[in-house]
Amino acid sequence: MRKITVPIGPQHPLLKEPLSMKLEISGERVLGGTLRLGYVHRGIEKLAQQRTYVQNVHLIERICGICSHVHTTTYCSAVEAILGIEIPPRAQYIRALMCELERIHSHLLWLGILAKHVGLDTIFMHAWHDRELVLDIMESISGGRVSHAANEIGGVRFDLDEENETLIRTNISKLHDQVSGVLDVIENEPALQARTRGVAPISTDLIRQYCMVGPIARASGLDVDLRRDDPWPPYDRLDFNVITHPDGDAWARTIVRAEETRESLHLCEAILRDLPGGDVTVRAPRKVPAGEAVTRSEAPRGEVFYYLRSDGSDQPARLKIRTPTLPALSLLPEQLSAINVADIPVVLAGIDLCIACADR
Amino acid sequence: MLQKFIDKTYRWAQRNSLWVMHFNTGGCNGCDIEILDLLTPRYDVERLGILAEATPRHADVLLCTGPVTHQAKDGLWQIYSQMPSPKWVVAVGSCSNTGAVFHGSDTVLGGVDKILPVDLYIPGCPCRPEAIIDGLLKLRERIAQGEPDQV
Amino acid sequence: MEKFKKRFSLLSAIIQAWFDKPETVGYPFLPLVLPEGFRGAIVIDPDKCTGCGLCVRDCPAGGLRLEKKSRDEFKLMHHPASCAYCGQCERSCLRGAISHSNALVAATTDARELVVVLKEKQG
Amino acid sequence: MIEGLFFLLFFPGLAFQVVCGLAFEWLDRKLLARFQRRVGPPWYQPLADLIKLFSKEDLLPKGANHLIAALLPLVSFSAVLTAGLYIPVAGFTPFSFEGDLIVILFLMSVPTLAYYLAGIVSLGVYSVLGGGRSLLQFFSYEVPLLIALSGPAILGQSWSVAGIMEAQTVQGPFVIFQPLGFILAIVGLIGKLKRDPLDIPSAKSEVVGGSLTEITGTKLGLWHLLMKVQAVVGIFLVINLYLGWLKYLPAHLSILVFVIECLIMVVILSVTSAVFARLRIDQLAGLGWKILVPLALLQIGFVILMGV
Repeated sequence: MRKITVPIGPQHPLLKEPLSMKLEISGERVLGGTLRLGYVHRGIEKLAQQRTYVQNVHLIERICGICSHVHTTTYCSAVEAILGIEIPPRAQYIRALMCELERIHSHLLWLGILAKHVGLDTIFMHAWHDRELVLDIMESISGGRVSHAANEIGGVRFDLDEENETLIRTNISKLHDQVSGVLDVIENEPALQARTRGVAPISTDLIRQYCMVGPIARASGLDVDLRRDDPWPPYDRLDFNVITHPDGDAWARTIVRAEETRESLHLCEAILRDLPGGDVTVRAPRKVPAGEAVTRSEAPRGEVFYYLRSDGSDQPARLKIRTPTLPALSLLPEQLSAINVADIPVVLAGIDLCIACADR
Repeated sequence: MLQKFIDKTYRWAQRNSLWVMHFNTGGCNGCDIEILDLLTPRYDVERLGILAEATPRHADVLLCTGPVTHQAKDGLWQIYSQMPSPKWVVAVGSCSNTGAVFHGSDTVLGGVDKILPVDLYIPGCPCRPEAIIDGLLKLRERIAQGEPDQV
Repeated sequence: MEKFKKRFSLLSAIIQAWFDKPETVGYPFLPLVLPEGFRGAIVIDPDKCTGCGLCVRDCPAGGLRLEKKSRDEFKLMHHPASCAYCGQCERSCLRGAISHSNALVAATTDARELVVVLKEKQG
Repeated sequence: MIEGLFFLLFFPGLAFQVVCGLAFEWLDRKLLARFQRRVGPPWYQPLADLIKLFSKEDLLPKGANHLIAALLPLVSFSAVLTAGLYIPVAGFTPFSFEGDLIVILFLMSVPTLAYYLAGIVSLGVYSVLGGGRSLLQFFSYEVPLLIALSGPAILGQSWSVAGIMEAQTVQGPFVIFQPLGFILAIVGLIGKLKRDPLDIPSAKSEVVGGSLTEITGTKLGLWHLLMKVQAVVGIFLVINLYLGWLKYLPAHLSILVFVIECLIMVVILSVTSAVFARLRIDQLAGLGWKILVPLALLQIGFVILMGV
């Protein structure tokens, strides 16, 4: 059969973000592909060196619109580590609460996108409808649906008052009902299973070889979760399960993400139950003494790694960010060979690309 | 007389049936998600006749998000040139209006208007879905008044 | 029975959705209601602002501009189309003069000319 | 002569079918929206879409054949309209003749072939992919559909739709004797209309816009319109073959029953598109040849035994 080269991207209905792939296709079979990145490269690491630490919080927040909070949390804790200040426990709990809400939001978004790609628009709509409730909760805490600006160096900006807390509690229990309905549908949907089971499997060895993290690694049976392995408070005091699945295919990733959403809901409830009192912020100086720090957190897509070096001024000397999508992207050309054209969306959705994170 | 009637009918139809295409020129996902959010039950823009189209050939409105990066520049121009006229460009979010947070970066050109003639700017970071709806309604008004698209 | 119910969970979900009211907001057919804490257009309390420029220094997006000739003669301007709506100016201001209102910033046809003069003081 | 022209242009010809097509699209989109907890489009939406597409610039990639690209939707539109003329609407049959079922089935296949050709002549990568997929899909659903639709013809001992309806007034609606055939006909109809879950040739996330990716303006409008009209003609055909027992009801009652049956069909189509995921092309071929064809043959065997 004649070979044709199909360009996917920079604009394609599959991709919400620009990414260019050139796939060799023969009939309905994909033979292989090449990848071109960098459409979203805004030079954030370099730009961060030209801005002050305070300004950088908001720059870092705009690395990614889906996991914005976990980025700023990691950045702020890096600065706080160099400064040697400890943020109040209440601030830690609020940061963790936002992280978990963000995880629910990200996973629901992803489940919706996967369903949309396999032609199940109804599940997409229902999942995104429930996602709105998460956004409502986050908005009632911080005033922002997507970019929250909830973190600052030395704590969090927004405190939860009594009224707010009860509102969030009722909303989370409402969310619990709605989300479990959607997750039930997703987990029992035979049509979704037929399209995802056995598609794009990744073995545990490959996961190790490519240093993959997050739900993809857990779906391939690798038991890694920074919330348990290298926790920042309050995760060391919270009790939760790390979800793993042995299969490693797209269906396993679906199940892992659905279960993690449930687990995050429980975590939110636990955080709200244990919420300590006190201040939410401590004063941090504008200038940071010379030093370096490494901080890591578990973003919805896996480990986020920040390296920060300061030279005593009010601007960072070097900021290095490692995001979870990059290893998944490096495996993508391999995953896109020897599959059906119809499986391209499932493969792409399966690894939950966040190009904005990877390109920065 | 007949020509006037046809013009009026065409404008009514164009106003009530905006098919949008979304292109991320280097944004952070924030506005992109809010645009996708417009289709979902809470905001449902289909009741205003707005549909998301997959290919530039079928689209009337190009929604751009994010600052224009050097690499996305050519793609943006190519997509715009593939759209059949009358066509409109809407810059969604502060980044695509002027570059905002990313001003001064080496890899960012600035707002979308550096490359394309922009018909409408929607400020916000990210734009609320209500703001985008408000912007698209403004665009509808412009179409109803019969302002020609910029070429 | 349980298994049967699970098999048709999506079907029952759409039937449920058919009988429920749609979840769509009334806007634009009904007036717009925005939450209290939403960070929208920037407003200033002219009595409190002294033109110190702290907000301009900390603005990450270059959305604020201060033309200062002297202590008594300055002009503080806001560019809604460059603003990141992050609320940093609100945090940086020592006097609580600048803040976000919860009003939506309207779309415009020319972003470069969209400048709001927050405070103009002539000596 | 004037009467014939009226039949051609207004009822049951062009105008009636176009209006029905637009109404079908609105109903379908509205139903889907409600299943997804949305409000859905206003009633004039399909009309606005159509007029807007007619007002747009007509573009084609460099080197594409403009004449053929313009002829394809026209030819298939006229084929669908002609097929619609021979199908009784609420028992009204101006052009019926013995053997019109075969003509209808043949004419209904024209759009699929034209769709394939449209993909080839417009030269886009996705168009070619989508065109190839439409042919693959055609081979999977067409055979079980044809076998299933021959069931009513055998049972009614006539190859004309009106004749089959007449037989049903005596024997009762054929859906009672051929429930399997009815389901197979609906599956085949979904495949013919390229609707979700059998929208393999035009799946957005896989082949962008299918064959129509590079087609703009008036041509695109015509394509959209003809697909809606095809849906209406298909629905009328299935209703007449399986539920066509109303020929001798009083006129206004038969119209009412016909409309209700049409609405039920629209709901069935909407629900299937809401609850099923798109199939892969290999899954569709497996479904078509391993499940649908044996089922259709079983149905035919049952029908022949009944006739004996």
